[in-house]
Amino acid sequence: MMQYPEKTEQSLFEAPPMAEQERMCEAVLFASADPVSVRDLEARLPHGSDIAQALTLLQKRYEGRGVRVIRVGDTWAMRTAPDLGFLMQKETVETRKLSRAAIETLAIVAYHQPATRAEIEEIRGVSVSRGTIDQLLGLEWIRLGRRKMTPGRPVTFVVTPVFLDHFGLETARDLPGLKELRAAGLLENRPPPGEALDEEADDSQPELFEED
Amino acid sequence: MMQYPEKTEQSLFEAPPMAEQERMCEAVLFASADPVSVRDLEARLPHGSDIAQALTLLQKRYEGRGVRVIRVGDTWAMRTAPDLGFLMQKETVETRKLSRAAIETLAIVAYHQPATRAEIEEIRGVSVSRGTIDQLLGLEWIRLGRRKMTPGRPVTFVVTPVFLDHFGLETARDLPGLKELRAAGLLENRPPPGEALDEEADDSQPELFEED
Amino acid sequence: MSNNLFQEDTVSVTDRLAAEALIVDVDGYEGPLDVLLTLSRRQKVDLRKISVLDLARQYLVFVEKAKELRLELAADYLVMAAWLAFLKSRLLLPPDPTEEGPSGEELAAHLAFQLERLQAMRDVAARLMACDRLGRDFFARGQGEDVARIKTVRYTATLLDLMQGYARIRTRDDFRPYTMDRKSVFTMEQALERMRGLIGYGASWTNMAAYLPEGWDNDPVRRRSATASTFAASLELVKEGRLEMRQSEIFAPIELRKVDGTR
Repeated sequence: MMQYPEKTEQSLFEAPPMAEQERMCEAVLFASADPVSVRDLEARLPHGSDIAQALTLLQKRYEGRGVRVIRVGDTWAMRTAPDLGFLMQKETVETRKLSRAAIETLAIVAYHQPATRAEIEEIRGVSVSRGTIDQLLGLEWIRLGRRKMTPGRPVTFVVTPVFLDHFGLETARDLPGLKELRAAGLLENRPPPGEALDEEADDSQPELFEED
Repeated sequence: MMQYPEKTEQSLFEAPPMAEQERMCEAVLFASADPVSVRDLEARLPHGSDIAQALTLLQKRYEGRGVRVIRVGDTWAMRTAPDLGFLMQKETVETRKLSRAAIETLAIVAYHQPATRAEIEEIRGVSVSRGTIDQLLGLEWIRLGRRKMTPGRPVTFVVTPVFLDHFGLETARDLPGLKELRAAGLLENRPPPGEALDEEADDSQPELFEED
Repeated sequence: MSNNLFQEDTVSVTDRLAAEALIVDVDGYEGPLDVLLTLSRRQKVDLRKISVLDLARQYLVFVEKAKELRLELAADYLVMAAWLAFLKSRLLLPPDPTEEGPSGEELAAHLAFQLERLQAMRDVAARLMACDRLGRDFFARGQGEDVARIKTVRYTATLLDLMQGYARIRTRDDFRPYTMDRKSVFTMEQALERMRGLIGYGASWTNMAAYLPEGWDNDPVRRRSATASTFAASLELVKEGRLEMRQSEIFAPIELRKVDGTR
């Protein structure tokens, strides 16, 4: 790649070469959130630059490419070529944060799997809405596991490979335990009485729920 | 442009010409503020496209321009040329200043990854405070890596593609000064003499610091 | 050999001022290793060639001065001081062949390695922060493409969300106000109600233990609660004149009998 180390100093005396002006316009148009006016470009580029010519050259350079340089009134912008709009359909995906209820439910399944709905409710201390489970199933982050060999043979939930992939985990066992969360500073370090019991139970999860 | 035999067999329609594939990649990369994975490009472009070749051509085409095509891990992105940053003052987002502890912790994770908390503390000679790891996780510059195969299986931290993108690195191997540090033996995990036998046994896993 | 004398004689005024600045600034240091690194820089040599002995002396002086100024030093500074005092003696005394463990030179070499490594990490950290950075030196596409055709909502969560969510649930109990475990408490009201129903049949002296409700005599916690409430309920019935209680000697069983004529 070519370097233009002296460009700012040069500008005191003369404008940079046209090729340089062109790539400056290119960078500004690319990075701007809104179309850029010629006056704005003039203010940003070194004194004496010929913005109109640089833009014309730039527009020509992008002819037939996947990206175009277009004029919008007296402002300029870069846009993807209209014929390639079909490629951009995925850009319109809207990302939303998972609700707190869903995150907590997901965390319980991840840490305690296989977990029944009753167990999730027991740990969260509130009932789990149908929608929350459905959402997690829909995301393919949890799926049905084996039924518990307890009265009523309730269904259980386990996390999926999609979940592991999303969270960058090799296995659910890689999730840090309470002790480690605390060590990593993710928990308030206020050891409550009888906490030791809690933390041990943390590693031997299946047994935690065997009460009847 | 070579095509894999099984692909030609599969595709009912020919893949578009390479020039067309290139401008498709261009449009997709241009439209996305975040880096786009090769897999994602493959999914979007017509069947049989040679993404790798299209990207190589595209990267070459943008050489020396105001905008560059760069590789970030397994993903690709378009970014303005670093020497033109001065034009973009308006776009600069004031980022919260990182504390010295956070900067050093980040560097240790980047250069020693995967790094456990104990290793970070050993190198810095102080304990890592609650907010530090939290902040780096929140920026998505580090994430949990695999657990160490040592007693206690401690969690490790590694840097993320977001980190690479932010610092303009293709891979973690491009970290500045990495080779010199390695050559000087400063990335080795050298247990303190004598101490390795007793308490610090789980902090010493030199075999895990293999070069990749 | 006297440390203080040695220091007074050889340390120049500027060095002494620097040492004092170090002490006044003790809050600005990130632990003992950081102080050592700062001290070692004053030797103005390659970190691989520093005199660990001098460094140990300077650090001990540093800790002494902090004590004189009555500055609170964190425990790890003192631990380092103790370790350096030990290292100093190892370096000064001829090696004792009967002694186990690493030699003074090995320990000193490791300390030098730690300092060099910390310095190296600081250097590369600075280089890293000076890299061309997204949003400062180079920029992503500023404007999102406006080609909304398919609108699907994608839900995301980070691992941090997940861990914090879990931590939140699991620590909620830690901060819950104390409540009695009702399952193991047999209240006096319950006992009284039970005793009123049973006492009519207690014509002869009967051990109070026989009045404990079913299922409350196996678990010690439950037995204790039931015994206490049954005893209290019995006293209440005695007060009402419906029951008699007796105990032949200390720790002997308490026996109950209904008062004749109350039926």
